Amino acid sequence: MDRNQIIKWLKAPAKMGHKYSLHAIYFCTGCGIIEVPPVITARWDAERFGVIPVATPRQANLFLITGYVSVKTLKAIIRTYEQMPSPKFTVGFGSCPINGGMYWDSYNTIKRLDKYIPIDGWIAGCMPRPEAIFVAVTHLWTLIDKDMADGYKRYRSNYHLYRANQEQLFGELEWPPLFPLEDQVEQIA
Amino acid sequence: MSLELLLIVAFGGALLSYLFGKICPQIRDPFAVISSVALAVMMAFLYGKTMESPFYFGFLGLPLILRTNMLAWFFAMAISILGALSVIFSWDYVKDRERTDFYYLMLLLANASMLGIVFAGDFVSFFVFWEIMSWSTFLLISYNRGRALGAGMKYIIMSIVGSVSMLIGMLSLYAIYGTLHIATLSKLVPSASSGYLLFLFILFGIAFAIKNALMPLHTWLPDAYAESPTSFNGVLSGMLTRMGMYGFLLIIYVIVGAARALNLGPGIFKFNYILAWLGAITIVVSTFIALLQNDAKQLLGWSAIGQGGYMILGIAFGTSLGLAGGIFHTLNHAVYIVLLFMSVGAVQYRTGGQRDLDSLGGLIKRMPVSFIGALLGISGLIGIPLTNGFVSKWLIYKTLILEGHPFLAFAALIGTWGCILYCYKFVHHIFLGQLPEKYKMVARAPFSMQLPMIILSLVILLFGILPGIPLKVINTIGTSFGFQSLNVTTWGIASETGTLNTINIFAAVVAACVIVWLIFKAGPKAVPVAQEDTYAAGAAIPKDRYHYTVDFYNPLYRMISPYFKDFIGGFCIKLAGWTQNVCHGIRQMYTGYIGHYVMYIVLFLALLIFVQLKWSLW
Amino acid sequence: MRIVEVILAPILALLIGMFFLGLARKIMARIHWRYGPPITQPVIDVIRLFSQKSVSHGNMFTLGVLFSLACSLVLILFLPMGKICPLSSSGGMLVILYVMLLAPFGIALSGGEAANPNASIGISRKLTLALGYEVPLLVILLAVMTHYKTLSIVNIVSMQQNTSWALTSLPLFLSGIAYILILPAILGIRPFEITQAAQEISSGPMVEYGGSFLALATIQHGLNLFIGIALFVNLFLGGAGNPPIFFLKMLVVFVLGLFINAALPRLRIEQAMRYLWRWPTLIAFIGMIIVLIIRR
Amino acid sequence: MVNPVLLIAVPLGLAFALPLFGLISKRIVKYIPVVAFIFNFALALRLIPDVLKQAIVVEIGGFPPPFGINLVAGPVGVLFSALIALAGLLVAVYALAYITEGPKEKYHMLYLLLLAGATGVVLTGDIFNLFVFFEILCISSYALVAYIGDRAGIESAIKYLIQGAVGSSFLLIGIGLLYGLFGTLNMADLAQQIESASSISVFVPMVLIITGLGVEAAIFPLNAWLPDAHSSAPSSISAILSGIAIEVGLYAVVRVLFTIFGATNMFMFFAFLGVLTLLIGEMCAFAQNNIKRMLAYSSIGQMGLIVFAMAIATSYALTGGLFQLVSHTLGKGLLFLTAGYMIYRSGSMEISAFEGMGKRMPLTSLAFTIGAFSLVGLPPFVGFPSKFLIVRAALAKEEILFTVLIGLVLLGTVIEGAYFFRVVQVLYFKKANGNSERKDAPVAGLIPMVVFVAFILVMGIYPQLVIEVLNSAASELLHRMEYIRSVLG
Repeated sequence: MDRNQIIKWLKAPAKMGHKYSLHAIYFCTGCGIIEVPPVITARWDAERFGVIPVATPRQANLFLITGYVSVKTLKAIIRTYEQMPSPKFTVGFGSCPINGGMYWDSYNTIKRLDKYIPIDGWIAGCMPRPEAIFVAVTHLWTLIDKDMADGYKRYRSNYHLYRANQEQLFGELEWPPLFPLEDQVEQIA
Repeated sequence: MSLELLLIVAFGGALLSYLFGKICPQIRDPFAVISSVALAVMMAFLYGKTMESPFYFGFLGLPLILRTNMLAWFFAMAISILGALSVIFSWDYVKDRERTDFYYLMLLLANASMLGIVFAGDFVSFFVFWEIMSWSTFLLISYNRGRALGAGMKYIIMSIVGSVSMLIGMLSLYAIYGTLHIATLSKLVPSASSGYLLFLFILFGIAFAIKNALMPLHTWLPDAYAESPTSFNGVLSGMLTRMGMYGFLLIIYVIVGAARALNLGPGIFKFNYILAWLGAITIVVSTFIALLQNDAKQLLGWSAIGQGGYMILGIAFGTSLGLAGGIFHTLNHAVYIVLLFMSVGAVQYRTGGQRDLDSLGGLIKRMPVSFIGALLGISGLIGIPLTNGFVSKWLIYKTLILEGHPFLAFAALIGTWGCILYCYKFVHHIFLGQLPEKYKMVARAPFSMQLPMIILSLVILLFGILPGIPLKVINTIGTSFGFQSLNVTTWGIASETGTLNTINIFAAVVAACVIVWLIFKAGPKAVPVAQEDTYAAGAAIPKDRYHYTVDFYNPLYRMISPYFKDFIGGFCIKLAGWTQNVCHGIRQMYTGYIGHYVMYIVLFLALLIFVQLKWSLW
Repeated sequence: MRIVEVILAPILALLIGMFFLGLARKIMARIHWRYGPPITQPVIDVIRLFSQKSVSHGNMFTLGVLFSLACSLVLILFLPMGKICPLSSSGGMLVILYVMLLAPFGIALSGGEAANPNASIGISRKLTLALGYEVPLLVILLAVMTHYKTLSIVNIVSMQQNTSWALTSLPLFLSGIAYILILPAILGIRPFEITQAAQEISSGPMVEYGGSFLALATIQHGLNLFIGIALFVNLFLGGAGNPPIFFLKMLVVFVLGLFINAALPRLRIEQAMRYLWRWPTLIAFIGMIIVLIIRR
Repeated sequence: MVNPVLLIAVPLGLAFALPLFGLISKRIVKYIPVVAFIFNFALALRLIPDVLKQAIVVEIGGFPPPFGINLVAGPVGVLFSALIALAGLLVAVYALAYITEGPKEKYHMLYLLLLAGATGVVLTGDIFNLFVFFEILCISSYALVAYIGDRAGIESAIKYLIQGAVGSSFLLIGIGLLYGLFGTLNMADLAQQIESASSISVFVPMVLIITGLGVEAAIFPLNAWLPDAHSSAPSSISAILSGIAIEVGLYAVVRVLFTIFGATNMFMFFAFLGVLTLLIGEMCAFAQNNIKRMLAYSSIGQMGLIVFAMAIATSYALTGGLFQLVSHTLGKGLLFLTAGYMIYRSGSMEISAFEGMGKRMPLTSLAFTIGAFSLVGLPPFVGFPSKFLIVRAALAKEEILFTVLIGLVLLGTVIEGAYFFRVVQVLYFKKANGNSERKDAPVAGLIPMVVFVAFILVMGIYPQLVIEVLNSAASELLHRMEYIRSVLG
């Protein structure tokens, strides 16, 4: 670590914590998960960036949506995302979460994931290489530094919209709203 | 303050509350509470007195004597306080039952007869009160119908066996020494021959071991505890079972005296060694059997058997340390087992008598006071530092280790570690985990149940942090038995081989908790969430099916269940069956056929004449 | 002086514990032929967790964690590190034994209220495992106490200082072996990492912990490592005259433990119980019998 | 100084006068036994203080013994006659309401005869006279057993009759042999001359007499008639049979053994026999579901206990035995009386039919419970001091053998406890099936129960009340020489 690193540390320890200990919830949505094992094991060793997979969303602060998202999976994704403690960061992995990708005309997959949960960064490609994940992580660092990785805040402030989208998709949801659905707009940041 | 007055208050309270129940029921409960509380208060004034006075001469020329000293006072105090608390607890518990007058009569009668036992100055009155205790308890155990009948039957048969052997023992004393006065006997008996002393120990030991549920004579206890009304469990488990301990102290240390009683018997089979080993076996076996129970009260019953083993281990070796440990553990166990039964009772009261561990859960949100009671209760039961159980267990372990019995100490310790498992099971299954839908609306326990629980919880903490308060009394008991006095401070015991200082631990724990609390407060505040909002791989929580209780320690169960069963209980059941068959067989002798009957008569005559002519015995 | 010790001991233990956690991750990475995280990674994690918003399932859920960490801190005060032993005269070994079981008990209580089966399963495994290794551990400790005829751990250490390490002295040799055999179970590392099997029951009792709860739990885990090893060092490696030597001994023991951790897979719980109740117990009992024979 | 003859004469006379009263009015008939036994009880109580000083000997027709027939009202006799009068009185009061159908006159007459015979047996000093009174007792009881007139009653009466006849004939043969040997029938005189005779020639009549009396005394192999007879008689009669009749038989055995033959060397045999009787009786009772048979078998057990106590033959033991006899009369009488009304109410003798009796007839159930506790020997009831004395006496022998025997005896107590507590549980802790309205026994039925309970409690709490009489009675049985001296002067 160089000097200004240390100065940053002393300025905002919490933010540095968020940067350098990104614990990813190990959630397999689609084929993209194939790329994750090489990333976390000896070949690319994500742990040197502080990125390790954890078992439960309660302990995680990074959510990798790996591959296409079917409607059924989306429900689980939303619950998991809501159970993660904020600040939390989401990265869509592969082209399917972005625009449906090769499932663009499937009746059963989501085309645009960020209608339902906020996404802080995208990794395009089908499949992206493991290095792409590191690029995403370093990019996420810069976003965190600039306070631009604010997906959880957007979710908080626009929750009624997200909820509306979710309910439009699923009908009635079986879990109560995460935030009160009234008085949303004033409390951004 | 004479002892006669105390007993009159005790027994009179019992009878009067019955009469009030018949005449005007609304003042019965207040009267019962007032009389028992007044009894406890009067008992407190008796502190430190030693007196002895005959109170009745009418029985076959044997004067019946009441006497008190520190030992009797100690037990009597515990009995009266726990009795009063149980009566308070009963107020709501039995309110809408039937035959509550009978219930109160027997409850107070059992209490009063226990007081009679500890104050008895001679064996006749001891035996009389013992028997009154037995049958009143029997009637109360059978109070809940159904399976309670079998439990009561077991109890009464075993206690008759015990009292029969005690009768033989005490009458042999009478036949030899011509007196049953305990003080006189304690002068005469120590000079008896070893064989006779062993004879005495066996006879009295059977009686007291049955009452104290020492294995292999424990079989009455689990069912009796499980089936009797939970509000009576306070009396039954707290002190009534421990009358056996009082008896052991009486026969070993008062009558025979430590000098003769210990190291009595050949070689390794010394009396107190055998006693200690029985205690150790009791601890281990009953602990592991308790682990396998799924019924809250059965579980507590088995654990009570095991705790009895600790007391026996404590008093078996006749060191002042161990004796203090044994007596203190009797008190502590009484306190926390009563507390545990009370919290179970509160739960039963609110959930419609539900005591099956697998179908409860999550009640901490509904009945916090009961939960705190249960938590402190199991803390004492485990012997967590700063609860009372720790001090007494510490004394017992230390005695065993320093006396050079590491195997016994191992049994005691492993008993404790098994006890953690079932204690956690107890609390987790009832209070933690998922709250079932049908208990969502359960209300918290009524005040008459919360009050005793709160009092007992405070007592547990008090004795845990300042153990010197009771230990000073116990120390005087030990010195009255002729042991050298312990170096008791208010917070522990000082000695060169490892001292105990609870106040240090207390201070350290409090400080650490405060520090950790501050650190925790520094972070962002935690938001409370509903119990449905837990991690289930993103799926929705299935209602009522998300509470992991059944086969909680499954691998362990599979390992130990073949070896830890209540073999003796099963054997007793078999024995009863065999007796039944034998009786039926003998009954066949009376064939309804008159010829046989006449034949019996003639054969009897012929036999007599034949024997006389052949051997001319007569 | 006493006050300084009381303040100093937990901080030292905390530092050592966190250092051990970091070292563990680094060494494991190197054994896996990876580069591995910086050695300060656990500290970063803890900082991050403290800055996150956590959820609480109720009061017992909170108090349990606090209680367990507090008890670990208290336990530090009973363990002599070198010459530092603040609460040397407050009950000795037995208190240590009991306080040792408080930390998992607190975690168990708080995890129990989480109403999550994974937590309950993890706790049941934890307690079962504890019973498993307590059987030999109690025999070992009783052998030590019977041999040195004292309950105070400080006296045990000083006696070893005067004579020789218990591990190398004749009567306690077998007990030491047995202790080494169960040490991984006490530390909760593989092959006995059954309690928090992340892949089976999603990290067991900690499944609902996030934010500051997880931070406290992590610290407590570090302290647990410290305690388990320190107890072994004190009882069998003769403690030490001064803290540096003591920590050196601990480091050696810990690194050996790490190699075991890296080399072996995770056992199932009944396999673990079968192992613990067979060989270590047998050896420990033989050791105790030897001690008794020598004592007579 | 009143004359003990009245104790026999009044009931006997009233018994024969009873049909005449019947001619006057049917309704006063049933009060006659009450009157008779009130008189008897008062008289016996009045006699006790004099008797304690000196046994009263009455020569019938002025011939001094050994020539004339005489009555010896010693402590034993008066004690027994007081007991008989008490039980007779209470049961007579009970019968006022209980005996509703059947030939009532005959019932009361036979009842008076039975008890007159019993009194005669305990008071007479002449062995043939004893036989005669014994026959009065037996025959009237045969008739009374068959009183209800159903099949079971008749059958068991026949059985009882046959066995009793066999016994009586043995008894008669034995008496005949004795008369042939010594030419006298006066007990004291016989007792005096026994030593002179050779052992075997005395032995045969002794054995014959013991067997004959043993049938009535329900000693082990001779007691097969008892369960049937006791269970199929009316409850009032069952109370008298097991409260009085077998006790009187036992008295006769004891009198013959102790006083006439002084057969001290047979006591060991009788101790074993007693324990055997006890165990078999208790075990059979344990196996019973029929309440009256259970009580009957339990009386066999109690007889065994008393025989054992007597066979220890120390003053303690005899006191204890006599006390046990008293407590058995009280307890078993109470149990049969209560059981009578419970059977009447539930219409069945099965124990299972008594479920919920604690609610249906509370006082009766309470009385039954107290009687059961007393028989088991729980304080503070009368059973406790008596058992206390017996155990103490057995242990005072300081022989291993007696310690073992007393252990067996107390094992019997355990079994007894088992079956009595089973009944108590059924009474109180089983839900009443069918009608459960509260309807207790009629007053005339409750009064004797209450009196029995009062006696049980008072004697249990203050045994000194009777202990003096029992002591002197024991000494009379124990020292035959004094008996002989007091009779023959």
